Amino acid sequence: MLESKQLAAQRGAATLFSGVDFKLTPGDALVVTGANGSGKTTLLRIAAGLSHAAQGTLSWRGVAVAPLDLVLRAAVLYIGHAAALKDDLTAEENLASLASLHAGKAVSEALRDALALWLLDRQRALPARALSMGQRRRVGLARLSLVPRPLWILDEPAAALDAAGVAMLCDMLGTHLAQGGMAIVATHQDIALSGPTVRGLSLS
Amino acid sequence: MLESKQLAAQRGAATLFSGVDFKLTPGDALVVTGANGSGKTTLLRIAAGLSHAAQGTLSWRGVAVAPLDLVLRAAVLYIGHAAALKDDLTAEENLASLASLHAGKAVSEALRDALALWLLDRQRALPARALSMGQRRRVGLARLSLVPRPLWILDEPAAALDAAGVAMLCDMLGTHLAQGGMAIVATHQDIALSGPTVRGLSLS
Amino acid sequence: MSLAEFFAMGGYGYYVWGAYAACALAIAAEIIAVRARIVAARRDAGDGGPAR
Amino acid sequence: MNWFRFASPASFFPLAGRLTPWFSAAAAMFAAAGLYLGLFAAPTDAQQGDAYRIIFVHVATAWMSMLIYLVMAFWCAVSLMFNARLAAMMAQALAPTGALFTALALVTGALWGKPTWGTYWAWDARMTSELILLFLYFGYMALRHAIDEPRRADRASALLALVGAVNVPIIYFSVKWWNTLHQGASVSLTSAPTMAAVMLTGMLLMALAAWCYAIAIALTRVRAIILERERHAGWAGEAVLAKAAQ
Amino acid sequence: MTATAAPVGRPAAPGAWHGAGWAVRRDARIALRSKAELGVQLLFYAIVVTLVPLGVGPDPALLRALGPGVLWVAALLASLLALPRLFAMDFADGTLEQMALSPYPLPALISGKIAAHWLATGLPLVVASPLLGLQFGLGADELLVLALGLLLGTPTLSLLGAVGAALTLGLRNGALLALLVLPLYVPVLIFGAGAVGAARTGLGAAAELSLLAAALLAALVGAPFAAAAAVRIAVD
Amino acid sequence: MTATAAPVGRPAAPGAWHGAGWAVRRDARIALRSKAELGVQLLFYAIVVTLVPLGVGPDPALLRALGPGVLWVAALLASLLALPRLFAMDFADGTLEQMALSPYPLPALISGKIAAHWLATGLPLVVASPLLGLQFGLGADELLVLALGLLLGTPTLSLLGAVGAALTLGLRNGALLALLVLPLYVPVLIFGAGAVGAARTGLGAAAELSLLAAALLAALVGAPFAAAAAVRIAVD
Ligand code: HEM
Ligand SMILES: Nc1ncnc2c1ncn2[C@@H]1O[C@H](COP(=O)(O)OP(=O)(O)OP(=O)(O)O)[C@@H](O)[C@H]1O
Ligand SMILES: Nc1ncnc2c1ncn2[C@@H]1O[C@H](COP(=O)(O)OP(=O)(O)OP(=O)(O)O)[C@@H](O)[C@H]1O
Ligand SMILES: [Mg+2]
Ligand SMILES: [Mg+2]
Repeated sequence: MLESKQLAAQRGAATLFSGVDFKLTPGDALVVTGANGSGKTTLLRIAAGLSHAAQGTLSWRGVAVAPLDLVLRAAVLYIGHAAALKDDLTAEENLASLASLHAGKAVSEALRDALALWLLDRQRALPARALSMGQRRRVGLARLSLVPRPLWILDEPAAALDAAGVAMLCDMLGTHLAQGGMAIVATHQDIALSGPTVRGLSLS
Repeated sequence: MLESKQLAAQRGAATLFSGVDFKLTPGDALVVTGANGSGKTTLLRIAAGLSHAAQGTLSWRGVAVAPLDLVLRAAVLYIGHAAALKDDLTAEENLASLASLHAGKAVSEALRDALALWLLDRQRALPARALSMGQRRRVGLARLSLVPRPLWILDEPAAALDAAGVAMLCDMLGTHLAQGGMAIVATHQDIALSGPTVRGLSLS
Repeated sequence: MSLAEFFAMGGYGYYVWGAYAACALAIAAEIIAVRARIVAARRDAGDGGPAR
Repeated sequence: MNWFRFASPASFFPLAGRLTPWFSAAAAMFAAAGLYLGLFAAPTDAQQGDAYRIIFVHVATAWMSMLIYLVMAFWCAVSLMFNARLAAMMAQALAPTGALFTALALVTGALWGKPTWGTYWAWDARMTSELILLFLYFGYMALRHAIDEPRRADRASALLALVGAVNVPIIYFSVKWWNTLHQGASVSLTSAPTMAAVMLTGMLLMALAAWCYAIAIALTRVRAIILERERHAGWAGEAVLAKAAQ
Repeated sequence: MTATAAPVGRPAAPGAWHGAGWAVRRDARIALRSKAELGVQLLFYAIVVTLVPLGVGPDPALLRALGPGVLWVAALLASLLALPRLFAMDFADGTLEQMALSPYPLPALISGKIAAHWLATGLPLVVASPLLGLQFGLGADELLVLALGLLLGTPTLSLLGAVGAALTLGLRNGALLALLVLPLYVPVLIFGAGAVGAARTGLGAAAELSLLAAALLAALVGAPFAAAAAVRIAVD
Repeated sequence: MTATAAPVGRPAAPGAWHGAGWAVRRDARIALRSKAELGVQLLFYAIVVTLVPLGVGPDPALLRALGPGVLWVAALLASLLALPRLFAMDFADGTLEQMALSPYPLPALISGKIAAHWLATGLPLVVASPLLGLQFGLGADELLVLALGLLLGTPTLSLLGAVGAALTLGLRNGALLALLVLPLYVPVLIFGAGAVGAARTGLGAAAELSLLAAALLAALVGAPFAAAAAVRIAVD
């Protein structure tokens, strides 16, 4: 469904990568690895339609898509380094706001379930400024179950998570893929995501 | 040298931890683990003298120290979640500025060596806003070799680092301990730091 | 002095009684607000306190 | 007797409860006497007619507005120096009453100004500094309100109150200077008639009433604050239950 | 049939109004976290107004001449003080890229943000302006014109400010462009203050008010798109 | 011997001057990189000052009477506009906690930051003021007193403002900062505007200027410590 042809990215005078081809069909996951600064984040932002590629094309369901194309925006859930949390809002308000930005008004039971899933029941009414690093990330990830999108693009989702959190994440990814979803994940940690449809892409 | 007695921390109505005792003598490391939100960051900030403990005392070389005590400030290097980088300054300027805040004017060769050690030679003149996540962290960690301090307090230093970066970090920690330094490290990842003098502290 | 004269305050009744009324009202409002606050605090402490 | 015992909120709570009725009663008595003197006993003024009777509330509120700020700053200093929670709570409890008296001084002054000066508001030195004092009170309360963590709010607002207290005399002096520079708002407050003994007594009684009232209301409010903040400390619930059992 | 008008497979963009509503709710909730915040905003205006007699002296005639200008400057200041919150923080914490990625039209989301900015900074002044104008001794009809002018003008300040703020986010020369946007404030301020002056002299303020309305319309149409374009460049 | 004066085992605090110098260098360098915000502040000042003649009409006597007050009120507000930037970003990115942890005395570091802030925001106003004063028809000696007054007064504004900025760290509100700070600015405004007024009437401004200098001295001594205490509270 998502297919890239000969993607290249340039920053300043340096070419970060070039000739990147990948193809994701339902149930596929692409795990992007590489050293710090090798261009993982850059690639993911191009795939999400946020950034322009220096070269190459991206297509969704066989149709070429430009950055910020509505088709892509309706298909992608991108969770990057920045959590998009507002310090003054509570964890629940933050989650509700972010979820409804992508998927219309969120039902309050669904919100609670999502928070409970990520073990944030007791932090529901805390302002985000009081949350710990991992808890902030958990609020961001709780969107995964609230925003139905075929393609997840996750940039280092396991950062700051404890072991239980990483397990939870793998679980959700597994379910998503099993249901015919797709995912692109950049990571430094080995996350236990395996199966015939998981492919690796290593940027040098 | 650093000793805590019955430390407790409170946030809002919740007691995060209580009765935390530890003692670090030269060559010792304390690896703090625990689930997200269990209070690792809080404990490290208390140990660094940034936050007040709800209860308990902290002493350095047998003398009780209050938060922000000069004795402690002269002995501790604290690197937390926030990197203290200025987006508009280059990697080198950032490092020079941060290092000289704690250890007087930095020699420019030493700066280059430190950057090279963390594989940032080519990013030296890049403004920090252009750096990748891991590169930002590397700039922060490059202080380790520029600011001579007996006690390192590192909050998730391995976050965002690639495998080579984590190895480098372990290396530096090992050398520091071998030279009679001390360290308190909070981490979710297993970092290969072992030896008779490495103790674990698990917050629940 | 008649009652009417007293209330007229030599033609300055509006200002004089206005000033006194403002003080009386403000103080009454403060007393009521503080009463309500301590009643609420009592209730919460009674409910929420681990002493129960 | 160890007075420091009462520096802990837990032991101050019942003491404050016992003191409050006495101060309330004193406030009512002084107010009754003061009002009698002010509204009935004092003769009509030759120049101002009966309008001057506003003085009995105006001066009391104006005095209290400044006095409470000083007391508040004192408690703030104590709370910063000795890290005393109760002192911070006292300051917190005094601020709304101080702001109220300041507002009342402005309102009663304005109501006095209309018949005597022909305008509700003029940029007179005292009125202007009183207005700035009101802003200082509001700043203190707004800062407290904006910080969630009570201990941080204690310390930050205490610092603000101290900075403000250092500035109050400077502001007062500068505003006075400004006023003379601009030849004043055509009228000066000091032109008030030399006071008859009965007037003076009435004013003093009203001021005493305001004192006692301020103490009583602040003690009550501080008890509410203690309960709100120590709700999880165990003794608070006990205190409430003990009270209910009486 | 309208359904075939959209190319096959292209989802229709969800409602612009919903998007704007989302942004208004979110930002207004942050700005007005507690009721006290509204009070603080009003006090802010009261203090700014109090400073003027302390600077220029208490002469009522002078103050009356200055009054409208002072209130307009207060509006400008409040608007500028809140501008960093408009985009810079959303940019830093990743909200802006999430907005760009959402299926709602970006100009709609941005319009919502601007509306919230105005609700938090402009509207309180409009509401308080008759009271504040009294401190300057303005008459009833002047007060009315003042409030009307502020009602028409302050949204324009928010809209123009938003363009400037968005430009500074991402463009290499954004700072310069933003400085070019600022002078656009001047005509708004002149017409706004001029309207009250016209009312005072009995000339009638219809001309100035219609100019303010025209400026508002132009800004309403143009600014959200300009700001959205700048935001898209910033998140690239 | 001086060495024994320090208790055994307690390191002597390294030089306060070095600390201040560190902060000045760092902040000045950052300010020079992103010049936009400096422009905004100066432009605001210019707009406010230009607006008044447009609002009150061209009567030279009136303008001359208003000039000092308007210029000073504008300077106050412009200073306020720049305050949120003094600490907020350093607080958000962790610089402030590193400063609190450094062996340099925190008040010295803070003084350095305030100095850099004044250089970037106060000094341009001082330099621009004679030019803007001309718009009000001020004479040469008045312009001199105006510039001198601003030279003595704007650092005081920065110092007092720093306390307010540190106290409101992490709190959303720009209006709250104004509410805390503007009342403290009143004496500076009165003496500053008064000085120019006195120069106009030929009385000589020596008294007002010395009062401004005294206020500056007092603020220099007190404000860095108060601001440092507030920063310590914020990083806790
Ligand atoms: C908003 C308006 C006013 C404010 C804020 C105000 C403020 C004050 C303050 C703060 C004081 C106590 C000062 C001291 O004891 O040194 C005071 C006292 C006094 N005020 Fe006012 N005032 C206002 C209007 C007026 C008016 C209109 C009058 C009458 C013409 C007036 C007459 C007095 C008198 C006679 C005293 C007592 C002076 C003394 O005992 O020293 N005030 N006022
Ligand atoms: N103007 C520029 N000139 C040269 N190089 C640049 C410029 N801007 C960015 N870069 C480089 O582009 C790369 C961006 O990489 P990116 O953020 O995609 O890395 P990443 O693989 O996500 O790294 P990490 O693991 O650290 O998150 C970095 O190496 C950065 O130094
Ligand atoms: N006002 C408050 N009321 C209740 N709980 C609070 C309050 N403020 C902070 N907390 C809690 O205190 C804890 C702070 O934990 P801390 O940041 O030390 O965790 P951590 O162990 O470092 O976690 P992480 O692994 O996610 O970094 C969090 O659980 C947070 O929810
Ligand atoms: Mg990355
Ligand atoms: Mg942590």
